[in-house]
Amino acid sequence: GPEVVSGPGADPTCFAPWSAETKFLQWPAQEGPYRIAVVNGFVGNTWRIQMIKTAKAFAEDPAIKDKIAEFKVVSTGTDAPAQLGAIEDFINQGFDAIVTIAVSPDGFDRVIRLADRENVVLVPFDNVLDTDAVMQVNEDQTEMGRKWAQFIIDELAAQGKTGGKILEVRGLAGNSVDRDRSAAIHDTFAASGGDWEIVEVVGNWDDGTAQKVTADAIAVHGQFDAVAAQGGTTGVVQALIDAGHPMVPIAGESENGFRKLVAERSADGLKGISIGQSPGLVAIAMKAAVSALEGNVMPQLISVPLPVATYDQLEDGTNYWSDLPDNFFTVNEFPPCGVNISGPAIMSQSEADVN
Amino acid sequence: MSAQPFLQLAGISKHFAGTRALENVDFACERGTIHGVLGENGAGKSTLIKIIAGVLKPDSGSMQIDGQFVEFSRPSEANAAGVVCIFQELSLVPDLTVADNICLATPPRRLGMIDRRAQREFAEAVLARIKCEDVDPNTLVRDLSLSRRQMVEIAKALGKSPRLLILDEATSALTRNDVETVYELLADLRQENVASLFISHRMNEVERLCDTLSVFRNGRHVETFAKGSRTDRDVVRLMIGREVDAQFPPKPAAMARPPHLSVGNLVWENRLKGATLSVGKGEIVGLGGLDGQGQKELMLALFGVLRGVEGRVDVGGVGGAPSSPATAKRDPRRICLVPEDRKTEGLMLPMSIADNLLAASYSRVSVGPFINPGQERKAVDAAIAKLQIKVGSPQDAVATLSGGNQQKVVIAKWLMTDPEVILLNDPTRGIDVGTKQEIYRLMRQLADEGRAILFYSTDYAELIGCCDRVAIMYDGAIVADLTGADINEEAIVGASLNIGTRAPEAVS
Amino acid sequence: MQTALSRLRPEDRPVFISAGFIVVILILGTVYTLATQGTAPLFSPNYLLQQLQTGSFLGIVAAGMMMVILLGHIDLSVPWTLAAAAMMATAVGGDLALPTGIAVGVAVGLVNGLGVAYLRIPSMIFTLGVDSVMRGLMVWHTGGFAPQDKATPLMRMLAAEKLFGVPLAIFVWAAVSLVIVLLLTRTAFGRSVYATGNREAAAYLSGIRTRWVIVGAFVASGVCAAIAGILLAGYSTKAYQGMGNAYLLPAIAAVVIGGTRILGGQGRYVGTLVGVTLIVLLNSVLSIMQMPEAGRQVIYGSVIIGMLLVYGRGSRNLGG
Amino acid sequence: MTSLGTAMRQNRGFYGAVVLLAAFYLLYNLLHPRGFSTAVLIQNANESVAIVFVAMAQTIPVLLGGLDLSVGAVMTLAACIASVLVNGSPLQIVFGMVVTLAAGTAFGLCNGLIVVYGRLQPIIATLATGAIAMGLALFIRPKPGGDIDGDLNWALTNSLWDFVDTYGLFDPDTVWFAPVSWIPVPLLIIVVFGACVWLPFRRTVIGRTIYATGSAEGAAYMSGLPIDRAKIAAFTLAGFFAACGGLYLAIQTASGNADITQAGAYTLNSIAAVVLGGTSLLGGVGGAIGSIIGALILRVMSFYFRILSIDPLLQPLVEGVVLLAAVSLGAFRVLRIKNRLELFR
Ligand SMILES: Nc1ncnc2c1ncn2[C@@H]1O[C@H](COP(=O)(O)OP(=O)(O)OP(=O)(O)O)[C@@H](O)[C@H]1O
Ligand SMILES: Nc1ncnc2c1ncn2[C@@H]1O[C@H](COP(=O)(O)OP(=O)(O)OP(=O)(O)O)[C@@H](O)[C@H]1O
Ligand SMILES: [Mg+2]
Ligand SMILES: [Mg+2]
Repeated sequence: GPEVVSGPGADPTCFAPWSAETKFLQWPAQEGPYRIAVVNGFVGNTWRIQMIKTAKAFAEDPAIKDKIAEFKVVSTGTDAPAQLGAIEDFINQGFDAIVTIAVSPDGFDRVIRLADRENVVLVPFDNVLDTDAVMQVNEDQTEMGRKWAQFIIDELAAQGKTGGKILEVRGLAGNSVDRDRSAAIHDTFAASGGDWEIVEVVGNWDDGTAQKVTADAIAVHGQFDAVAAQGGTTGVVQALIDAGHPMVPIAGESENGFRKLVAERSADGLKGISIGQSPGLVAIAMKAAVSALEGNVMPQLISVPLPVATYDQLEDGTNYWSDLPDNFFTVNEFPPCGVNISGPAIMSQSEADVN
Repeated sequence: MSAQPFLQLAGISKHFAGTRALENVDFACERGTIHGVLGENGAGKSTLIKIIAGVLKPDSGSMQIDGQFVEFSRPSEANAAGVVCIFQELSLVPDLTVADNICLATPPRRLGMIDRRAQREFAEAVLARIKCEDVDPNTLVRDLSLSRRQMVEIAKALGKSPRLLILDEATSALTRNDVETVYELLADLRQENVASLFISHRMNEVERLCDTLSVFRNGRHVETFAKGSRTDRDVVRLMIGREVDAQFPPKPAAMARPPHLSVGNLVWENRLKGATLSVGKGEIVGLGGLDGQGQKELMLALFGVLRGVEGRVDVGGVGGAPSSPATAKRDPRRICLVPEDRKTEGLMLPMSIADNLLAASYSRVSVGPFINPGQERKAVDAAIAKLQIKVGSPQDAVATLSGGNQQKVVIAKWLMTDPEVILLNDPTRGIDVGTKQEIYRLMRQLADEGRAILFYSTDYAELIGCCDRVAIMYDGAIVADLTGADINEEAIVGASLNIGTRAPEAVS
Repeated sequence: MQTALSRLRPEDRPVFISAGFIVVILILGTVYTLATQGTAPLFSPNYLLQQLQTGSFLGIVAAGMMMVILLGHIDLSVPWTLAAAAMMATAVGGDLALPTGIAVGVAVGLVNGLGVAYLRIPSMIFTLGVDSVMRGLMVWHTGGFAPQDKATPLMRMLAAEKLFGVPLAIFVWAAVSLVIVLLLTRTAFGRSVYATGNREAAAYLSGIRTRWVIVGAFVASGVCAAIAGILLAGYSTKAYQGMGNAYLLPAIAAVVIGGTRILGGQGRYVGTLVGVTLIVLLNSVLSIMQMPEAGRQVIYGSVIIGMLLVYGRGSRNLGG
Repeated sequence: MTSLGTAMRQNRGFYGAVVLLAAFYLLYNLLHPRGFSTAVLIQNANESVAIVFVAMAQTIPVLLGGLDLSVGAVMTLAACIASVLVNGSPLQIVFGMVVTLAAGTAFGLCNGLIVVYGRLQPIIATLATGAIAMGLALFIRPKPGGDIDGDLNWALTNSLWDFVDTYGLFDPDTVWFAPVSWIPVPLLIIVVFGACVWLPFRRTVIGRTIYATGSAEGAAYMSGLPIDRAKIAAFTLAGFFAACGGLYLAIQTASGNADITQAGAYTLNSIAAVVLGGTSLLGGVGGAIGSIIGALILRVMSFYFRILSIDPLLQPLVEGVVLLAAVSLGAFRVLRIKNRLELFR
């Protein structure tokens, strides 16, 4: 297993430690090239598909290609034993690093123990584990919630409002990401001292559900002063438009469709902030795994900067693409890390494949 | 013997939604007797025994067994009191083995678990008692023929050591040999002082077997009398409440008829082995023989149910066996089949009488793609009237009809399609004398209208009384074709056992 | 109350009881909104029409599902049939969008029907397999072909626009309902569905082409799922993976709450309509009350059980 | 010989499944770099326990001719309960396990009571109670977590050697222990439950009543069998097995997670496993051992993605097609049937 060492870690612009308290870990250096596996859970939404494509593309990236001897991706569905089993199987097969999106923030004790025994680097990202025994890669969900809420507070303040009715469209119930983001939103509003009423609806991070619950909320509550949506943001905006609701400040995810709508309607008042959990995280996790295998000192928790875009920063062809589908996630690349696979690049790559 | 009858019912009444199945019935049954129960379809016989056996609860009235008042709320309680019943609808579990079925409710146990060895031995013993050694206790009941199943059912009842044994038409599908065995068995039981209640529509069986007869009509107990104290004619009159004349309608004079349906060398799996047969228009051809000699398969083959049938089939000039019942029933063949088991193959029990009647002839009441409600109603009413089906409303579920009326619904359903070839697979099984007569008359009438009728029956009297010709099947082939005066019991039985003098005509 | 209930004909009971329950839900919801915000929007035509609009997707899915349930079968492939129809429709786009979507529904229905009717694999398991095949196809499609996902203007219009103040989607639902009702009550096919659902052997021996009937019902279900998918894509302005996930269990629940026997053979379409409305309003009111997921699940389950218990159906079926 | 032949014919589905599993698993081990090793066996067994239990749970209502759509939810509920209770002193741990199993069993009992006395179709009654079970699970575990005893986690997810070693029962390297020390504990759990609960149960009157009821309810009633008790017992036992699955899941993951999608997937997979194992959805034919085989087949199919190089975006398609193909294997029966009436059984 890794040793806890003192910092600083390798390549701090890319592998930024989460906070000052973050531990640093070091694995014994191993000879490359390495065998790396990605164990995904659920597949069946665009984010995951984009993530898998990014992983495949990044494995072919010249910067890392020579360091990888074998690369496998499996998706196990939302079945915890199957995911744990796949990880263990790859450990048994002698893989050197395993990158994973955990289906549950708990329950990895056994595979962590096995991985440590075999000196396998296990790197959860996106849905991370409630443990500090493994190296993990993620964006700061609390920070995201805080930024969303602050943006709304600021925008409303610019309109001269210090209170009002906010619609919060939440994600999947029971998920820690949903919990962290929502808590941060509530805390930030509370901290601002204004007179806020927050109406919560559950949108499951899914456009259709989010659209329906937003429409319902409007029908029942009339008008909102702003909207904070964790996901399915395109659907949320569509519901506003369909209901003839005035365009109000909105905080949301990084779907292309949302950015398109904000770009189109920000002049009407749809002042939006778009921050997203990027499918490109997988590339950073892979890069971190390789770096750890090379024996570098790594932060236990790697914080990937939030890709923020506000309505005044949107630029067609740069951070959103009006000619591309709504569903894909705009932020994919992380230049400080040498991860330069943009969303459209992935799309065009496969279009070329299909020709 | 104690002075009291073993079973005594007083003032039993039972109503179903809309029908009065039993009305203030008093009834008694003595130890050491075989007691026959007679009555038309729907007279309430089955309802009576269901009450005795704890399947149904009477609305009012009391029941005593051995002088004790009893109230059974489920069949197991009746079994515990020594009342064992073989129901009209078989009560075997098809996916369990014969041995499992025979010991179903109270198997021999060791350490709380079923002792399969003891169970098997027990089953073998009981089966041996009814001369069914050929039935392997390890086969699934599903794989047995109907007649074997009925024997297993009897074995199962026997295994419960009954003090009162009830047989509700339990011999309707049995072969002649088995019937004899059952007679002997009942006689033995009588020796052992067991009371038996025997329900059958076959008068001769009842005559031969029973000591006492009770007649039911319209839910009432009409009369109980000792065997021999009434003539057949009287008994029938008691049952249907009117005089009946000749049982069978007169046959027309024999004449040569060109074959309308003709079958040559029909082969299917190992059940049909070169059957050859023809039926002319206006002719009723009986199909006889022991049970399970391929009669059912022959009909199914003609109706397009079997796959991989080889041989020549010709129906009104159209060659080849139809590929499905849907093809069979339509022009140009127009074949219909009244199947063996009306409850599973003939009817959709929970659906209404009207829906069942229409099931084969939607196109006849449709205008364009749509069913016309007016035509629909008219057709249904006509069918009900034609066969005099006793119904409350055509919208009632067909399950609420008695067995005989259910059978009429099946026949009426097919008559609505105006068939030219009518295949009847034992259509009078479990049907009372009155209704039987109606069916015989109807068959003759249909034949006179120029239809070709093939009529399988397990009852020799029917074959003799109804048919212009009788073909006897043995081991998948027709071994005899009897006409005119040759149609007699002796010839039929001889040919059925294939001990007849004739060489099979089939293979020519 | 008890006597009034028992005076209803058994097949009418589910309809009246569900309808009564709908009113109860609306009243409870209104009590809540009055208490919290002092308004009673739930009885406003605006709110009700909107519920029917979003309910129409579920309603159309349930209509198809009912055909299959009447046969004693079930169609678990609805989620990805719906998504696949929508995704293929938007991927093809233009005038061909609608026909493409419907064709997907027909194709899936045919595969389901052939598997169930000809191979005689239990529908519970075959349609489950088909669902995962469809999901696999759509993952592959999205990953490999960079498909366009934008709803065409026609799809958009059908789902979101209004005619005389009534959303067009409701008209589509009504049209589908009309077709299904006619089919079930006035055609040989519909009667055959009931007959086959009651006892397939007897139906077959009555010369009904039961295999075609089964195939037909599955095609109907596939087409209904496809229509719902097309509408939903129009409503959301785009198609996306997983858009059908929320429709399977509610559709089954709606059909059953509406009084259709899950084993087949019995059921009326009005019941399904009422069942759908009930489920839609229940979900909406729970969402308005900001009921946490845990409570929602419990209420949802209790309502289904409670309703069925009140119907008092399912008397012991002997001689089965 | 004839009786063996009869048994083979009567259980064609089951033997077919055994052969299929053997073939799949052998090939997997041949292809795996560390095939036929204890480590691989342990991993495979661990991954299979939960689905095996849920499949066993599903079997019993299916034998009755019903379906239990709540098994996945009951498993989840049990896992959530276990994640709260299974920790502390050994006594507390045992107490937690007992409560977990009792809760699942009680939930199954409720299912049975509702089905029997409410006279509801099992499939729809359990669809609803499944939602209730999920709701309860969410109340107990609004978010994933829990602290299940770590030793227990390690001991029950490894070989007997590790089990003995973890609890220091005796020297795990003693000579007499060597021949069995490699056996994975999860495998042992499956075998023990199959042999000590299911097989005896099957031989009881209640067990047989379940078969009889599934095959012909009317006949079973007329024969005086205790149908109501059998139905209640069937759902209760289903609840028990589902709870066993949940308990193991909780121990295996050392936590509980009220995941609705996972619960749904387990329910559907349990039905697939039951069918693959040769149990008829019409009831009356089959058994839980077959379902164990069926569940293992489902699992083994997914193992292949880890050793073969299949495009990750094609994997779901391959998975679906293989599942469809596997369940279609039974259809060969249909092609052999010469009397079309037999199709309608
Ligand atoms: N479950 C039921 N529901 C409604 N009516 C019934 C039911 N069972 C029987 N009946 C009616 O009760 C009457 C008596 O039926 P029963 O079955 O006892 O007649 P049966 O004498 O046995 O006739 P068969 O000789 O045809 O068997 C019939 O009119 C029948 O329609
Ligand atoms: N009832 C059935 N169930 C499943 N598969 C069947 C069935 N009948 C036929 N098949 C299969 O369908 C194909 C056509 O067979 P077959 O010739 O028996 O159909 P058919 O009876 O001619 O159809 P139709 O009734 O429309 O004429 C064959 O592959 C056969 O194995
Ligand atoms: Mg009777
Ligand atoms: Mg053909």
